[in-house]
Amino acid sequence: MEGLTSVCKKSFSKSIVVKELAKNNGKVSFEVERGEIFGVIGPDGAGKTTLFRVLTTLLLPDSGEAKVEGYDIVKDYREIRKIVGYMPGRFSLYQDLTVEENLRIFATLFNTTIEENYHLIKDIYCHLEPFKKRKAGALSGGMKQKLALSCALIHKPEVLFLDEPTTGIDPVSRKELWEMLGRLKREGITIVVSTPYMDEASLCDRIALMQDGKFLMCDTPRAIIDSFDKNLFSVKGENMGVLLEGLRGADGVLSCFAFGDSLHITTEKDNVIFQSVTADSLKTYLEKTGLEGVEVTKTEPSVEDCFMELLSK
Amino acid sequence: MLKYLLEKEFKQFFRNKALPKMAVIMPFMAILIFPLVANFEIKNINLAIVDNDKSSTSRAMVQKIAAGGYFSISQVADTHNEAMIDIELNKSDIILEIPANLERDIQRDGTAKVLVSANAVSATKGGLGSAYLAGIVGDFNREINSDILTMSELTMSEQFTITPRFWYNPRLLYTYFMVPALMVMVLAMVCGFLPALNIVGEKESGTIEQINVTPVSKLNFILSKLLPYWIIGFVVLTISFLAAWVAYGLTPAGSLATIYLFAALFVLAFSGFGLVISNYATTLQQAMFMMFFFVLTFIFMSGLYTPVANMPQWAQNLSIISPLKYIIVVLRQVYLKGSTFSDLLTPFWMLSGFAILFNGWAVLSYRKKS
Amino acid sequence: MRVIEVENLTKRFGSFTAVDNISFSVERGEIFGFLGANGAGKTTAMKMLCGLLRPTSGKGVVAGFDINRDSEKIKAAIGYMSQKFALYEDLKVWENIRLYAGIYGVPEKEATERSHRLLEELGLEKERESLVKSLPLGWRQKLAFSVSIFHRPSIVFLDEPTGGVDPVTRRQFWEMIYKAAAGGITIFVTTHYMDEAEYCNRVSIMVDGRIEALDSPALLKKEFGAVNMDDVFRKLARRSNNGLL
Amino acid sequence: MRAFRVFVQKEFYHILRDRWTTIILLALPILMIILFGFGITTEIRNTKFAVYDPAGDFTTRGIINKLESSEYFTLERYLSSPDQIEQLFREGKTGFAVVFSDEQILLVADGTDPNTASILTNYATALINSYLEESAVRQAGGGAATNVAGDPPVAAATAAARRTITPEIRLLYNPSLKSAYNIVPGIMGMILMLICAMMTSVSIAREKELGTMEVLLVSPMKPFLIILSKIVPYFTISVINYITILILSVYVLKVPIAGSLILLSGLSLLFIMVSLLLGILISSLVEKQIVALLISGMLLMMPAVFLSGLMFPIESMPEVLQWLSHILPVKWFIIAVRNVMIKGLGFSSIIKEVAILTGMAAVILAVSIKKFKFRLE
Repeated sequence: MEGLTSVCKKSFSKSIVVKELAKNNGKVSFEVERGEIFGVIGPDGAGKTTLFRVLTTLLLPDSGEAKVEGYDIVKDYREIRKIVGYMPGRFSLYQDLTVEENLRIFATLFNTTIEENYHLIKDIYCHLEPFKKRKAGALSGGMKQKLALSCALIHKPEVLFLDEPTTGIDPVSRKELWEMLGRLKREGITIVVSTPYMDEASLCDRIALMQDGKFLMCDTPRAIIDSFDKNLFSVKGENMGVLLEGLRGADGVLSCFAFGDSLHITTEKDNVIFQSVTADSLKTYLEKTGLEGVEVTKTEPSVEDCFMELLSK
Repeated sequence: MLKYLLEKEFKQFFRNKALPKMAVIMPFMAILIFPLVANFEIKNINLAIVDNDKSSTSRAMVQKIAAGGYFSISQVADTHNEAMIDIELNKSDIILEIPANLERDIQRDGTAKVLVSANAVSATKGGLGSAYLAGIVGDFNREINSDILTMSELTMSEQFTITPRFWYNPRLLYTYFMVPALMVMVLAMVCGFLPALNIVGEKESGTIEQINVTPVSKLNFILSKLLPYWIIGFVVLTISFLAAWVAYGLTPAGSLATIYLFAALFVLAFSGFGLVISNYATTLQQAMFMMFFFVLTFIFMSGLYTPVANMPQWAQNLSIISPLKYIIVVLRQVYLKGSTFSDLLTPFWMLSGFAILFNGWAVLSYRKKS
Repeated sequence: MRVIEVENLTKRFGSFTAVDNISFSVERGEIFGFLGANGAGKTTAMKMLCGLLRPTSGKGVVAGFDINRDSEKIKAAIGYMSQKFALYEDLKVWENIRLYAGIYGVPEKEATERSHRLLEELGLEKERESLVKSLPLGWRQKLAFSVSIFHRPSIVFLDEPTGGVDPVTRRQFWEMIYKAAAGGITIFVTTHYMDEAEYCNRVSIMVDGRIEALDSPALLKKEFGAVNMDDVFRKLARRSNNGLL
Repeated sequence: MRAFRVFVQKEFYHILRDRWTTIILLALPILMIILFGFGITTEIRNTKFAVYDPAGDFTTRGIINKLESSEYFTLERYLSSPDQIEQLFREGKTGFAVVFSDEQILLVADGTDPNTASILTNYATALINSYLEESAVRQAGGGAATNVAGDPPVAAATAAARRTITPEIRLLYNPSLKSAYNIVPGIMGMILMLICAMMTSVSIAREKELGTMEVLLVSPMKPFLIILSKIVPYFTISVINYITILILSVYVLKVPIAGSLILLSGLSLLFIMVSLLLGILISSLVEKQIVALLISGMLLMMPAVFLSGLMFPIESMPEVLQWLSHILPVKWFIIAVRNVMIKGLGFSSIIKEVAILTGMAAVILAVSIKKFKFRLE
């Protein structure tokens, strides 16, 4: 019976519909499908947290309207708060309560118990199991963030808002978290998440790049990468520092940023100098300007490359 | 090094909305409002009269009592119970019941009784009120016997006129008593508690770790917290002197230097005490409560309101632990009686003892390494 | 010339061993990455090196001073910056610079001169008078880093300096790190960004309080047959016994 | 409502885990009863006095013995000259000095403490007067009295015609004139308000400051229940303190409960509610703990101590302050407790106070509901 009623209730497929939502000189319009992972990325101060607070009915918008699961964020805020899960950027716990007590409090806050939804947070919470009786205040930074995550995910909301959930968490645990988000997605939960990690952004179904309260772009990672209108080369050499300076000086090179063990440089697609724009033609050019032992390969842009390209405009 | 830390503390102090206002408001509130409120003077006691005699003697007696200035006739009732209702509703404080044919009894057998029932919930009011009333009745007796009193008996009571004379405060102004003590209270708050709250605030918000990581020494850190408040404390003290002079025309009889010396010693001791609390408290709430607890004890053991001599013996012995007691004695003695340094040796040694005790304890209990 | 030398350094909190007998050394001017999962003991180890925490056992020399005996002297010779707090938010930008310059004993005249130049370099002259609170996170971190090396320390400890910072600012931050290292300042940095691990000359990875791997990123990748540092990190994770990874 | 129960439990943890605060919260009434009960006594006891008596005749010696024998005064020393008084007062040990001259008895008191000075001189004058009264009657009564140097014998007839009205004094509600009677209601008011108003406002403000409130708001739990769960522990602590105060006043201060205990308890519960609501109101106006502490400390506690008649009689305050004290709930509560507990009166005597307190509760509730922010604005 439960299955049936939930189907007909959710006849429409859009979980979140936002029209001209404005708050302190930012304005956005977008829609999020049910069961979609919608990523919001952007520099600090772009308005990500404000957007989250408006959608979770914590702040009133200046103008425009938005509906979460069909409920209006201003009028039906009580309904929304029953079906929404929210993890703020600075999710503070009760420092003087133990790890387990914190979890139980948040479980009861969302009308559930630890046992009932334990399977949802098992992968992350297992790291905290050995410290169950320890006070939250005595945990290390990353551990606190993991506990906060477990507290936010201990219930099964219809829509989940996560504001930079993985800051300060080690790479392996971050991976586990995103696997958990994938499971939640398969159970039909809509997830809106903001993150500074570009590798995580590329795991989202769609990404919105936000700056100064507006969306520069809002599309699937694939579409964003395809829209990259520059040539991208990865350059390796012994002395990265010298190479970086050299490349920045080279004409035709639009931008040059370090990317792990290599440097990514961008050149105009139809640049006159590099008619046959290939890796080795670039390599010979560089060697002429005195940079030996340089290895140049053409590479596929990542979301991070697109992000930096869009921001530098 | 210390210079830069001090700069930071002062800037943060004036940028914080609440603190500067509090540091200025407190002395004025204490000096100007408090003395108006805090006095035990008993005046205009409400007297209910039940005159069953209605004779010339009874009317004369009521006249004399009303003229005394202490009492204002709040009610003239017919029966005792009627008057009692007013007592219950706190409309009147004392009932004077004059029995029927009082005048006839006096003429015939020379004695008569009047019934005084005083509401003694407030002991001072009940006690003093009835004592004043008895005094006036005593005078009235002398008046009605004036025709037949012998010369010697008259001279006997006339012979000895008892006149009280009050030194240092002839008009018994309560403000003279309270104001010097209040200055100390304000000093204690500004130099004792504000620095401690500041440190605990940094501890709770975690910004204290920023300093722990730098080569700032323990001593410099504590000094950077104390010095600003000492300076502000003495500015506030000087403002209080001016306020007392302007508002009440109260100027210290003794030398100002002595006051400042003892104030410095007291500030040293009390800020040490604040530091000890800041080392033990981990949250602001805790610090606030510990301070409230100890301040209350110090105030009531210091004779701020009523003299220590009034207290039972065990309380008096306990009162040596209150640094406030010694500085209040100093302030009052120097301010009002003009006592000099030599008269105040005990408070001097006690305050120095406190300074060493508290500051030593503060430094020992300050754990920089977590 | 070694600026940091550590021999079987250990720290126990009751029965829990946060740092279990680690030994390593760092050369002058090196960018030394100090990686590890949450709760692996990174921050505890770093606190011991900075003189913030007294070791349970083991020896260590930082900037020529012994970490057990003269931790106060170490503090004068190093810089420190952490993600949570590095600057006083209720002080203006120049006030923070002036404070830390003063604390680390940079003479006043020199401090004012260099602070002007620093603000120009960072492009923060306009923000000179604004409170640090009003600066975006990225700018705050760049300013904090410059302040932490203002007194030209021989070593600077950076605890997750770029946590939550956007990609562009993060790279600008690392360019500043490169410049500082080139200037002879040894960089001791912890991070969770695996691409940043690649920028370090050498990287140590801690698991359950022990250093399980210590080498240059390139050699580590060869040793673990990994494409990038992310892979190295994950392969090491399998060694963790109490599921800490 | 399982969530409510767990939240109440959480609030209890917050308090009980903070050992220092709990100890102080429960020890406060004991401390205040002792301090106020014994610290503030206007009863004069064994105050030292000095005497300058050049003549040293029978009467002056009689007066001195009369003073010495009373439990108020103890003779400290004889002075060789009046200027020694200056030094005595400087050291601040002696209360007053009696200076006899042929015509006058001079009571020199240290005016710095006006209250004590006036009480001392009043008691001393009363004692000396009664001594003179007695010696006059004794002389008038019969020739046998030793002849006072230089005074003619008094004629016997005056005794018969001497008319006296003697006042018979009855002290209602507090026959032994113990100052504690007046203090207990005051302490009760202050402690209950301190615990309820200050603690509630601080603990809610703390939740805002730490950021946990943001998560609590975005949850199915009604914000009102969150606030309610905060009240329960402080309500319990206040009830415990209420009982401690009663026990201490009856057994330690020996202040019996004259009126009905049920009425008194009902009254106190009403006042606890008013204070808790006040705490909620403050917390909804404030974002930071320190501000909540300052407001409840400065605006509630200080006036309560001074304007509520706890230590100083309200009547002797200037008019404007008496008006000001009308807005303080604690003032009405103290009057009501005095009527019920000390005077032993019934409900009829406190109708006005109860009405005012209930009115205040309603107003504060209305305002705090209107002011309650269920968003982060």
